[in-house]
Amino acid sequence: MNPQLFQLICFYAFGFVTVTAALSVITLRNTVHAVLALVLTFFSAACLWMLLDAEFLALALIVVYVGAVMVLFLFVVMMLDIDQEKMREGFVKFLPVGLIVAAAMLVEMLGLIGVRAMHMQVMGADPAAAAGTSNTAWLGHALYTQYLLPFEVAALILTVGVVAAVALTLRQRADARYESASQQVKVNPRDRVRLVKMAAERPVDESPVPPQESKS
Amino acid sequence: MGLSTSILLTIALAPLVGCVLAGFLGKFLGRAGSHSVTILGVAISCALSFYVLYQLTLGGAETYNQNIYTWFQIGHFNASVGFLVDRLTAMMLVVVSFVSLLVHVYTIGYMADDDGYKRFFSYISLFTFSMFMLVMSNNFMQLFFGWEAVGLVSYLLIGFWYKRPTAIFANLKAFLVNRVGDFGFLLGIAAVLYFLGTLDYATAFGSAPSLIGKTLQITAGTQWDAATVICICLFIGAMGKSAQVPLHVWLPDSMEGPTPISALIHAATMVTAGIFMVARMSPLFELSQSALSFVMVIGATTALFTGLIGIVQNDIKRVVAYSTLSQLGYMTVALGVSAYSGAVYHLMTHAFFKALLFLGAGSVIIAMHHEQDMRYMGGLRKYMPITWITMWIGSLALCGVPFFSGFYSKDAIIEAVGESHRWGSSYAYFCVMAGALVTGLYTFRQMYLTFHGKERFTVVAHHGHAHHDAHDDHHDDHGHHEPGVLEHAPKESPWVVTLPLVLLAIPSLLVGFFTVGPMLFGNWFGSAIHVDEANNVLAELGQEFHGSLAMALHGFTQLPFFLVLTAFAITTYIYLFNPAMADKIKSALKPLWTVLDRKYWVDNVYFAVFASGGVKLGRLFWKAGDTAVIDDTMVNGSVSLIHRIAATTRRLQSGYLYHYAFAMILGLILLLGGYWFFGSGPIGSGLVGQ
Amino acid sequence: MITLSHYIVLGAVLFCIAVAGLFINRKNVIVLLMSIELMLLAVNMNFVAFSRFLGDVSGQVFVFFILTVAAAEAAIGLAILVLLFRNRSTINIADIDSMKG
Amino acid sequence: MFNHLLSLLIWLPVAGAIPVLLAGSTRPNLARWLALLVAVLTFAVSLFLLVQYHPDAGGMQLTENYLWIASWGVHYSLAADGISVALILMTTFVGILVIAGAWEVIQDKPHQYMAAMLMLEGLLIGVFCATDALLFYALFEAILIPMFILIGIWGGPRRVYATLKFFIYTFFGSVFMLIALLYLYQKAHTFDLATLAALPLTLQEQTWIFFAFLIAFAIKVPMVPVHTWLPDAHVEAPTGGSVVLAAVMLKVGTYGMLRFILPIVPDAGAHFAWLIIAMSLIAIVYIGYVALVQEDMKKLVAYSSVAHMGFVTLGIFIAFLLVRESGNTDMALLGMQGAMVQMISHGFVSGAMFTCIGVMYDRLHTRQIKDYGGVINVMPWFGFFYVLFAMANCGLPGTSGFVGEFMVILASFAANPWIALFAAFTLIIGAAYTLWLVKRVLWGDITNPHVAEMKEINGRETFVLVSFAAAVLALGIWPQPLVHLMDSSVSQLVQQLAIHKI
Repeated sequence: MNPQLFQLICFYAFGFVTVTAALSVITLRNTVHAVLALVLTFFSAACLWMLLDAEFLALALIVVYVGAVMVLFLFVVMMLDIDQEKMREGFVKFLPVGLIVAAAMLVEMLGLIGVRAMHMQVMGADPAAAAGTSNTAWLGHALYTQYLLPFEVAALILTVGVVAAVALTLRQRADARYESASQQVKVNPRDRVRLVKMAAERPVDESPVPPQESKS
Repeated sequence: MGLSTSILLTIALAPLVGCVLAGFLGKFLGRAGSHSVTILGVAISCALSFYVLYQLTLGGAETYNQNIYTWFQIGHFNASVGFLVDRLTAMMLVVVSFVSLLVHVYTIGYMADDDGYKRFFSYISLFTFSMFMLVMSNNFMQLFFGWEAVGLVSYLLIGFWYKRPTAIFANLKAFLVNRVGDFGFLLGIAAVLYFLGTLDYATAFGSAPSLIGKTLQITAGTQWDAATVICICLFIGAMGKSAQVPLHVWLPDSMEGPTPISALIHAATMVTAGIFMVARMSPLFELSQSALSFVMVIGATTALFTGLIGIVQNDIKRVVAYSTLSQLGYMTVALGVSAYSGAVYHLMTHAFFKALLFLGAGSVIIAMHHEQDMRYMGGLRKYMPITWITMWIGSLALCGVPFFSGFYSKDAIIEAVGESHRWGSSYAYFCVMAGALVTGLYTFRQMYLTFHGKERFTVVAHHGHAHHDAHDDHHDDHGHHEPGVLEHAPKESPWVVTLPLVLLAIPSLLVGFFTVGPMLFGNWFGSAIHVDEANNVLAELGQEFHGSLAMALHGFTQLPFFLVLTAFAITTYIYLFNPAMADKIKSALKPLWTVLDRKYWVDNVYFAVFASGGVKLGRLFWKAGDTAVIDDTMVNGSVSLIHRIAATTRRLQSGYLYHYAFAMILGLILLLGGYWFFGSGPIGSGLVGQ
Repeated sequence: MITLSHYIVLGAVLFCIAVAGLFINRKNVIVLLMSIELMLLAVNMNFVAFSRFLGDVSGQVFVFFILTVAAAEAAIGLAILVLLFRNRSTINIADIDSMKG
Repeated sequence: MFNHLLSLLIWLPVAGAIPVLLAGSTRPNLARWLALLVAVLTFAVSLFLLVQYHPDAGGMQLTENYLWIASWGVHYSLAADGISVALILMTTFVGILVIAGAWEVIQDKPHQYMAAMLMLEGLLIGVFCATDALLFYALFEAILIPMFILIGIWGGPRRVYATLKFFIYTFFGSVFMLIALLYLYQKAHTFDLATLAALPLTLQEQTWIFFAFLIAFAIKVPMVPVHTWLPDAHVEAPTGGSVVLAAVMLKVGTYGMLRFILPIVPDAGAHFAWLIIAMSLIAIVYIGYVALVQEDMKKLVAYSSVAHMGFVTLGIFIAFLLVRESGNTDMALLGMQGAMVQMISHGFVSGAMFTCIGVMYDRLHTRQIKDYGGVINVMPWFGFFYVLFAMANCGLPGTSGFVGEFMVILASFAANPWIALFAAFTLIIGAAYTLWLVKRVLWGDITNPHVAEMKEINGRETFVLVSFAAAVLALGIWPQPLVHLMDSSVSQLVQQLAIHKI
């Protein structure tokens, strides 16, 4: 089989899966199912990227998105008690608008980007291979030389994202009980125990008067 | 020996010092101290004025014309404060200081029980100072200063009894009407500066002939003669100050002020400032026949028509006030026929006899416990002989009976008008002639009603009510005391009141006889008054002048004397022998009487048009212009417009995420569509070339 | 054989699906967030394709960064979502309008 | 000290405000005395101007010049000519009286009031001697802040509306000025006023710049029809705020015209002189009528301020007509000097009028004319001052109010008799509204029982009023010293009018 034809078949296959999964994402009634459809979308998109010899990014997509982000989504969806039906309100009502807008946009985009012109652009040799390295090395070289500073900034952004996410969700519950070791250590006995000196008690000299019994 | 600056400064400043002392230190000086210090100040001025007059007439002193200090100096334009003292000024100085001195003395009696005693003395001294500044000035700027300053004092004095609503209305009215005159006057001064380049009298008059042929473009295509514009503008000022029709309305109302003031300011001195000013400006006025005609017509109208109103007045002071208006009209007519010396001469004699009449009226008012209505008087002759006699002297002088001072001045004016050939002079001649009859009518009517006939008041013995208590709020007396009912019998006023009467009666009687020759016909004023040869009617009269005795005797054969005689006969018959007749005539001539009693409705029209109209216009401007258009529409309107726009656009900010998303996507679609339609082909086509 | 336009069209289709998703799921924030992830995927698809077809590494570098930012964004977005749910007991967009002008 | 006299004058009150603030509300008397001390010191220092400034030499003197913002070439440059000196002296003089006038009247946070007043004084002095356009602009805007505070905190019941109106109105105007300045900077690459004055500009450019400046300054003056902020601001402002506003702040507008419109856009100025003259005449006549019917004393005096400021603008632009059309420099000088004298005089007269109203307000707590009547019965000395200032307000000769109006009317006759006719109308309408006010407030019998309880002015109020009266009378009786002080500067201004820049 012609490898190019095979690639094309693969492209169509994965493309079909991607589009179908994407459509399911936005139409599925159950949010958990939608998230799973999104996972599928990403997975097939990663396959498409493989076809473009972008192995590193394809794997990164799977690791980062499918492995981390989507799990996070699932986590949240399952954690929050969401009234699924209520969330669907207006779905039918806005469907035509959504379709029209999407269609209009698609037509415009296709018109604009000049599909026919790009049709002439045939995939050449893999640039990484041409440079004599693997895709990962090729990308890594660019990242650690030319794009070093943006790379560091990206790291910083991630850190900030983590900190922010934690800071946002962290809460001190008023009814939670804590143990403070330092306070326990610092306790002064005088604060806790009060020695009261009391004068010796003198018994009160009042003998209870027996109640007068009524004589009948 | 000439005139020294220090003498003139002393004349001007002595009353000012008196004013300041009495006004600010009145508390320490006390009543006696206040009147002493002001009288001393005016007495010094008076003595020095006589000295100045003596120096200028007999002492051979030259005319004094010097600047005292520079008021301001801008470019080539210099405004100074200075004195010009020639015979005209000297005469005015003497008249002002003499009458003022007598009024000061008279006031001691008249205002004896008034709370504002010290204040009053301070005011009249301030007035004297202002009047001196006016007559002694050597430039237009200072003239204007004096002009307005006397207006201010007049304002303060008319409103002296500030609790009276009528008084404070009258003083506002007086000031505003005067301001209308000053409005013209100021424009006149501006025109003088524009055409002659200076405000100094001597320089301006020296270059006055250069005005001939100059014009001022008023509107496109309308050229006015420069001299006419200047003179009419200046004369409008005189019309305000000297209460000429149509700006006469303030003078009768000014009688709300205390009587000494009516005598000093509103009869003898301030109101004649306009006459003095025109006489002073004679070199300018001589350049414009039209302006002089205007002056003459205005004066003649005033002389006759205001006199007519005097006939129907019942308030003793108002009769004198209307007579003042009429006499001022005479002076103005004289100015209009270029008989400036005649006008000024009448000014002088009038100052004496009119002050006398006013002070006499004041004396009557004191005796009548501040009752001013003549209908409740009568027969006062036997109670107050001195007032009676002096008033008669004044009245005869006013009517122009030969030998009295008024005769010489008035007759000269009438004759001069007769001689004049200026446009409108026949109208003026008719007016002044008829005015002579009218003068007789109101004067004799007043005298009869006041001093003769039977008493129309009753004396009610009043127990335990001290005189000065009633006096304390005497200005309210009109309100709550019954007209014609007196608590005490009228009695002659004290010597401080009668002395000035006597001292004024003497010049009223004699001054004309002794001075008419030189002052009227002898070119006594010299260079102070300038008359063109062609206009000089007095010179023509002077050719027939053979001494004052002859003039007086000749006067007995003239029409004015017969007119006065007729008036005397009519009034004698009506008021002495047939008092019921007056009412009959009144009802017979009801329409005419109404016209006169309503003063030709001039006051009503002015009030409706200028006062109410002004307020209505102001309210319109304020509510429609400022509030509605500017504030509500433009200022707050733009604010509320922004409010409205914001209220509309804030709806776009629904707060719903999907609305924002929708907007973004819509924007994206539009952007893409825009690229598609307007851009230069698909983006991808760029790739083909590679 | 595969051309550039294949990938570009695929990207466009994905993007439009995401847009439609935004519209028809007005209430569910989670689906909205997922739609945004889809959009990012569409963009990434273009980047990778261009990078491969033009032989330029920058496109792939960019995708790398986008992945980074998207991960951070998803984390923070979900954190906010949790916080929102905790405070208002709903993730219904229609109930969240405190920014209303 | 003399090298930095102007800086000293600006910063002395501004810095002096700090210890006054620090005195705090717990020691109000200390704050008052400190403020008075600073004000008196400032006045004393300003007197040195008379020694240091040589009126005969003319031109800008006492110059100071430091680079301020290097990247834009903005300089902290100060200088004074005769007009500035006169205005500064007036400012420092009024400054003392305002502080003294507020003594016991301001009970709420007096230290802040005094400090704001001192700040305002310093900034105003700065405006009057700035020779860098951007410095001028900064100070021009800065004076809004203390005034905003003064009205906003110590003002009347509608103070929020009044402050907003005042602030936005004036701010709106100055935005246009800023645009014009930026344009000029584009052309000249400097903000130095002398350089800008020499900058050649086409008539079209000049027209745009002229109107930009005009909007800014006309609002400040204020000229009809952008005057409506003034009555509201005055009515709500505390007495001291009103005094400074009327006496000094309005002069900033006309001063700006002298410093910006005259030298920078003389041709456009001459071209549109008729517009300003028409606006001034409308101010005199129309506002006169509006003032006539006011029911609030402060509003009445505020409107009369607008009318009187009309004479200042009239005098300035009459000079344009006279120089450009008839070449009558002498008369132009007269008109310009008249405008200058009117500026100073109006400072004293309106300040005094507002002080008088404040004195009455302190006793009766109302400004409605109908609540008064017969005040003279209980306050004769106050009545004396009130009548004096009222007379000055309606331009009685012998008071300062007369001098400027007299000069302007004389000059305007030379330009066109009709202008003089309308201008002279103020004699009537000015007297009408002022004296009608006096009639209703001062004269008459007491009708309101509260009036009967009014107390005669105390020593402090007497001091303030006597000071104002002295200034008003001195200027009226002998204006020559003031005229001489400004003469050479005014001559230079008039000479500049003749220079065509196209």
